[in-house]
Amino acid sequence: MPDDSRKLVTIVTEAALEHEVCGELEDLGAAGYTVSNARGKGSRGVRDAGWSSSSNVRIEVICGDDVANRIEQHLRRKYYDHYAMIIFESDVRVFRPDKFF
Amino acid sequence: MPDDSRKLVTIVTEAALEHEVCGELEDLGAAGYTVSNARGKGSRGVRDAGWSSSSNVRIEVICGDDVANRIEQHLRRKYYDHYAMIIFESDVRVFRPDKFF
Amino acid sequence: MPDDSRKLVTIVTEAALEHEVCGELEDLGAAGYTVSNARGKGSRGVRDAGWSSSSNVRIEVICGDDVANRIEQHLRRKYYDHYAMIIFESDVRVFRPDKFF
Amino acid sequence: MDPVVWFFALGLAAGLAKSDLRMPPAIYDLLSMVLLLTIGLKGGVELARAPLAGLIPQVIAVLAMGFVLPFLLFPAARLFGRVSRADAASLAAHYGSVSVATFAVGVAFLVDRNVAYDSQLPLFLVLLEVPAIVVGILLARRVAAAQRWGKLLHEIFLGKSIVLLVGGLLIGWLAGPDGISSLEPFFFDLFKGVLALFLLEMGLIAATQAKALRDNGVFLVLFGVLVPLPMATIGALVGWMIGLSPGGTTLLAVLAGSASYIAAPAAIRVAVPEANPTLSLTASLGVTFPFNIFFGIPAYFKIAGLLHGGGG
Amino acid sequence: MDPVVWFFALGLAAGLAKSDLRMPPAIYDLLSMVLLLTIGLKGGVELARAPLAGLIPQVIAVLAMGFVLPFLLFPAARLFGRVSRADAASLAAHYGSVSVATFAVGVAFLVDRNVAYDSQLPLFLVLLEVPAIVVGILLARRVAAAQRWGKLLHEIFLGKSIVLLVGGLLIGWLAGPDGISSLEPFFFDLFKGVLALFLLEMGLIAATQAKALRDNGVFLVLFGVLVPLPMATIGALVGWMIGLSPGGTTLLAVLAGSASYIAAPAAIRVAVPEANPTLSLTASLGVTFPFNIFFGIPAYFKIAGLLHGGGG
Amino acid sequence: MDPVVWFFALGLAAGLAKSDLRMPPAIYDLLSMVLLLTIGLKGGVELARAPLAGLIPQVIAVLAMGFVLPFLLFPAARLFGRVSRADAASLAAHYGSVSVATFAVGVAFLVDRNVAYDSQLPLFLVLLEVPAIVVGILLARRVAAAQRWGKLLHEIFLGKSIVLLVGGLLIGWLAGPDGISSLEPFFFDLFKGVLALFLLEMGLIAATQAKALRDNGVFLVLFGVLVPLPMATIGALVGWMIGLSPGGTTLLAVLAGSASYIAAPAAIRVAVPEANPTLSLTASLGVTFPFNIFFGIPAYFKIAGLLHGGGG
Ligand SMILES: Nc1ncnc2c1ncn2[C@@H]1O[C@H](COP(=O)(O)O)[C@@H](O)[C@H]1O
Ligand SMILES: Nc1ncnc2c1ncn2[C@@H]1O[C@H](COP(=O)(O)O)[C@@H](O)[C@H]1O
Ligand SMILES: Nc1ncnc2c1ncn2[C@@H]1O[C@H](COP(=O)(O)O)[C@@H](O)[C@H]1O
Ligand code: NA
Ligand code: NA
Ligand code: NA
Repeated sequence: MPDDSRKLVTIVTEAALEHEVCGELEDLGAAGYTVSNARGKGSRGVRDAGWSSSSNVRIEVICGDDVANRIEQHLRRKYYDHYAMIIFESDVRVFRPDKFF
Repeated sequence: MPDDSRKLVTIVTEAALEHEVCGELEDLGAAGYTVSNARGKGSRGVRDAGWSSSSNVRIEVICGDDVANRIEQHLRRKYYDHYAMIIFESDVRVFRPDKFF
Repeated sequence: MPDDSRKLVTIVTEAALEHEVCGELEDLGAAGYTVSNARGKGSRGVRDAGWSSSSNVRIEVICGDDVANRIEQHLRRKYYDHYAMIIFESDVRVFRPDKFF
Repeated sequence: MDPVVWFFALGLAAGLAKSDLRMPPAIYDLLSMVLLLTIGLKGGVELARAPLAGLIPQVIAVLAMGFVLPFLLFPAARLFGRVSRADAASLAAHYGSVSVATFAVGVAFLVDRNVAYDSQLPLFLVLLEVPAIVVGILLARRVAAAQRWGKLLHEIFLGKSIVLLVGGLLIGWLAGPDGISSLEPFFFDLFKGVLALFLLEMGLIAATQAKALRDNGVFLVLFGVLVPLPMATIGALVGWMIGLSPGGTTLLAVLAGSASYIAAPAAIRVAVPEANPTLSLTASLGVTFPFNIFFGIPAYFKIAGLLHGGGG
Repeated sequence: MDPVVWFFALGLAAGLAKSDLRMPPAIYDLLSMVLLLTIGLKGGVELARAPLAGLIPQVIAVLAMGFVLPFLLFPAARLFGRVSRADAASLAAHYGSVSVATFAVGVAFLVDRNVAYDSQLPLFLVLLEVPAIVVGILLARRVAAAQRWGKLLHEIFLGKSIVLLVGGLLIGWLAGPDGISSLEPFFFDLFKGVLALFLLEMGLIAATQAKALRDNGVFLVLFGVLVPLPMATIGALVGWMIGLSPGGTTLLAVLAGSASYIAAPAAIRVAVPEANPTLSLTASLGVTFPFNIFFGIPAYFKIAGLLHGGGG
Repeated sequence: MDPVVWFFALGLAAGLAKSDLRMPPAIYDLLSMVLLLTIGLKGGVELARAPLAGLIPQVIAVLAMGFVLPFLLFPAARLFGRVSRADAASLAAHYGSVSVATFAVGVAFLVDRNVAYDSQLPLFLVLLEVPAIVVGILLARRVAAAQRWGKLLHEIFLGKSIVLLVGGLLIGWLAGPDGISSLEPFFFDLFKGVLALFLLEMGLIAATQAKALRDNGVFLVLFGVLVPLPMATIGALVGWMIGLSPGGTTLLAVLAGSASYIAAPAAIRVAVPEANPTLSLTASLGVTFPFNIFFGIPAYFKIAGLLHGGGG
């Protein structure tokens, strides 16, 4: 069944961007998203949940290939240079495919 | 090595269902599960962690194909119509395969 | 494009080990990691977030095959016998591959 | 106007203006735990001080009221709002049950005016929480799904709010006024401050209901504003008939006129999944709660005064 | 030395020694909410007690100071530290704006010495929070990106700290001294304890800046230590000129000499992304904050005393 | 019975009845931080009030007791419970170390009865936390893994509880009775209320140990109930010999008779991974803690009274 396969795009970034990024995800065509709090370490150093402005969020979007591409292009262009952010993508199978574009 | 591949079933749903769903996962044959708090937006609107009864949980189960199917069938039948819930599945490789059915 | 594919290694283990494990991940060559709080159930019983010392953390590392193998070997040898821990691995596609070894 | 209700207004305004002000869920939990324990402890201490002879008939009358109210609310919602059977049953459960936060504001209102109230009121709060939920579920499904009742009742009776209220009542009653004195700085002196923070969060939550309010239009506002007064009047009459003081009569009216937004939503969500949870919650939290704390409570106080032959 | 500042030292020491002591983010949020509300309520009550005739000219003077300070700070950072335009603008925004925690320690300092301060100071705290941030952004980008200003100002003005301070001011002012009395045990009596816990966490956070401090070397320390005194002196002069009491003059000096570590970092991060956030935060939180609470506040108190013709 | 212990009973009952009552981890952290700081501050203030000449010999005696107790506990667990070497060592570490919550209930018990206690007791609490853990680790592995000792001791000594206790002691001692007075409303007046909430959560946690208790059968209950009394008697004797007051003797008995459930589990988990963590935690938290707060403390008070020649 090829029509129930989607992309899972996961974004780990600064908590301060949650509101902005989630709004943009919708504009780019995502039917929904899931957010959880996270902390971590990367090229921009330790980001620890001790203080909200220095912690991370982990945002997941399930969507089709097109939307996934658009999201990745947009985030990369807008945020990658100046913000702590990683994006990765994997293949998932969904149930009730009509819920996801 | 085919015998270390399993399914990772991820369920995002209303926090109020955590207890009930987790119990059912075990009944359906899952050897374990992992839960974390989440918030998000989907077809049933914004679900934000500000107030526990309106937030989400993210439940992950690693299991074999059979159990994965049973879980998905069951949850879809019982909850999809009336509750905020998404389910997606991906392929993972586990270590210590004897821990997962 | 084969060069943007990486492994996503996910570790669910006792919260008390977070500090130690994360330090070891770096020593083993991971360029970063992401941690979030979790609770769950497995072969070592219920681990619930009610009390921090009995809850779990969920650690994600994106890395190349070699580092993934090293991480898995190390954790399995050091922790599997005496600690609540699971490890699973999946394939992901990353953007800005230079950030991940 | 009691300053604590301004905190609700502040939260509401901040939420509507899309401020980034947010209270962590853990703090909400702490504040509600402390409020529930405080109300319970206060009631328990009072019960210990003046053990009540005629409590049994009062308990029966209050329980009866709790079972009867949803039967009035259900047809009202059906006819008036033309909502589905499930939604009407859900509204009946929410409005038949009670709101602890409204009760707490009522207590603060009386304390500010040095009006005493009968010590059994916290007990009545507990008694009124459950019956309407049970009746609401029955109205929705006509006793179907009987196999799940055990689990459901367990969830309702052992829900956080009842456990803390009853626990507080028992501890207060066992310890008595002297035993409790070292707990007073925490549970009693801080009461208004804790309530203020709690109402701030309630305002923030109510603001999130605004969209649903716009979508579901006039019905919710009318229902949320028009239902409390008759309900509260019934509560006041019952209070007056069972011999409560003017303060106690006011609080029983407050209980009858308030709508649950914790116990009822949780139970109805599980037991009547086809009911739209936004509908009841928006009416209860977005309309009736602010209506009661700003206008209802002073009105119910007046009604109680009239019944007791004073001018309010 | 006021014992609350020892809590900062304790947190700093624990953090530097890599203790596992950590305060959950939810608790940090609770403590900062309570502090902001307390400062607002206190100011509002005082304003209600003695409504001020000549407030308008004072407000203008304070706002003017808020707009001017960053124009002094920006070239200082450019010349002195040779940092990029964006980083200098960011430092100007942080140091031109104010720190609520430093203000709270200043209040505690005065209360301990029974020194009164003018009731409008919490209002000035609010007024001084925003202008420097706006000027800093302008300095960084020369009015570019005008399309985002609406969103940005919304974020700054409806940020948590301004909402709670202004909300507290309004509620305190509406309720007045009598109305607020039942809130005093929570908001006023616990003030020092809440501040102590908050400073403990501030110490833990400051310790996490240690690495950045080592990396960025001497500049940050010098900037963070040398800038507050001249800024605070300007604040004290303005306070003295607009007729504040010695206590009020001290607090306006504290405001001018303090650096923002909440509102400014959040706004600058979004509006001037090319500025290195670690630089400004480390200077503000890791250097200037401890400098102020240990040495700055007593010094500014002396300065205010000298201006007012006393010996301090 | 002190009403605070009823809160433990309430939590235990709610947990066993599978109520959905739960305290967020952040709140647990806040409460335990406040308790630890309060105990430290109280001790520090007292030390400042009456600096002690003969403290050194007392410290030596208490430390010696801390090192000796686990050597009695280890063979007892081995012979009596036939548990593995690692498990016996773990039990020795848990029971040789101390429980802050039990100590706090003991303090509340004395305060209720207006019994004074020596100011150095909080210091002894700190002193007794570590030695048994070190001995327990040695008993488990015979000095192996020497390379990890540095890290381990760092973790134990800089663990949250010791940092907060010692920090509180120092701040209280530096500030003295006058300096601390503005912190009293928060740290001292709220003490019993904070303790009550904390015990509620302890009850909920203890309830989660019930399954382990059923599985591991009789041994845990017997060990958890029979061990405290002889240990506490040793503590009382030491207290009496080093010249403590009856109140101080009681508290040293409480310390000796109590079992750690925070510092020891964390350290042993890392240092002796092959020990079953459920075993020690269930005994300590599920059996000994409730035993001590309900029965142990009054008994140890009696013992102290007998030693001091009174009737208790
Ligand atoms: N290799 C990695 N694996 C998992 N998470 C990572 C990795 N690198 C970075 N992250 C996460 O992404 C955040 C931002 O990364 P960076 O922009 O590299 O600082 C970090 O704080 C981590 O939470
Ligand atoms: N496309 C999506 N991608 C990621 N998460 C989603 C998506 N759609 C829904 N969710 C999550 O699943 C929850 C329930 O979805 P729904 O039933 O569509 O309201 C939402 O609150 C989100 O957290
Ligand atoms: N089959 C599973 N699926 C998802 N998570 C699991 C599974 N088994 C174990 N876990 C998680 O891993 C933790 C440790 O597992 P264990 O060592 O089996 O007790 C548990 O507390 C769960 O959070
Ligand atoms: Na009602
Ligand atoms: Na400033
Ligand atoms: Na002991």
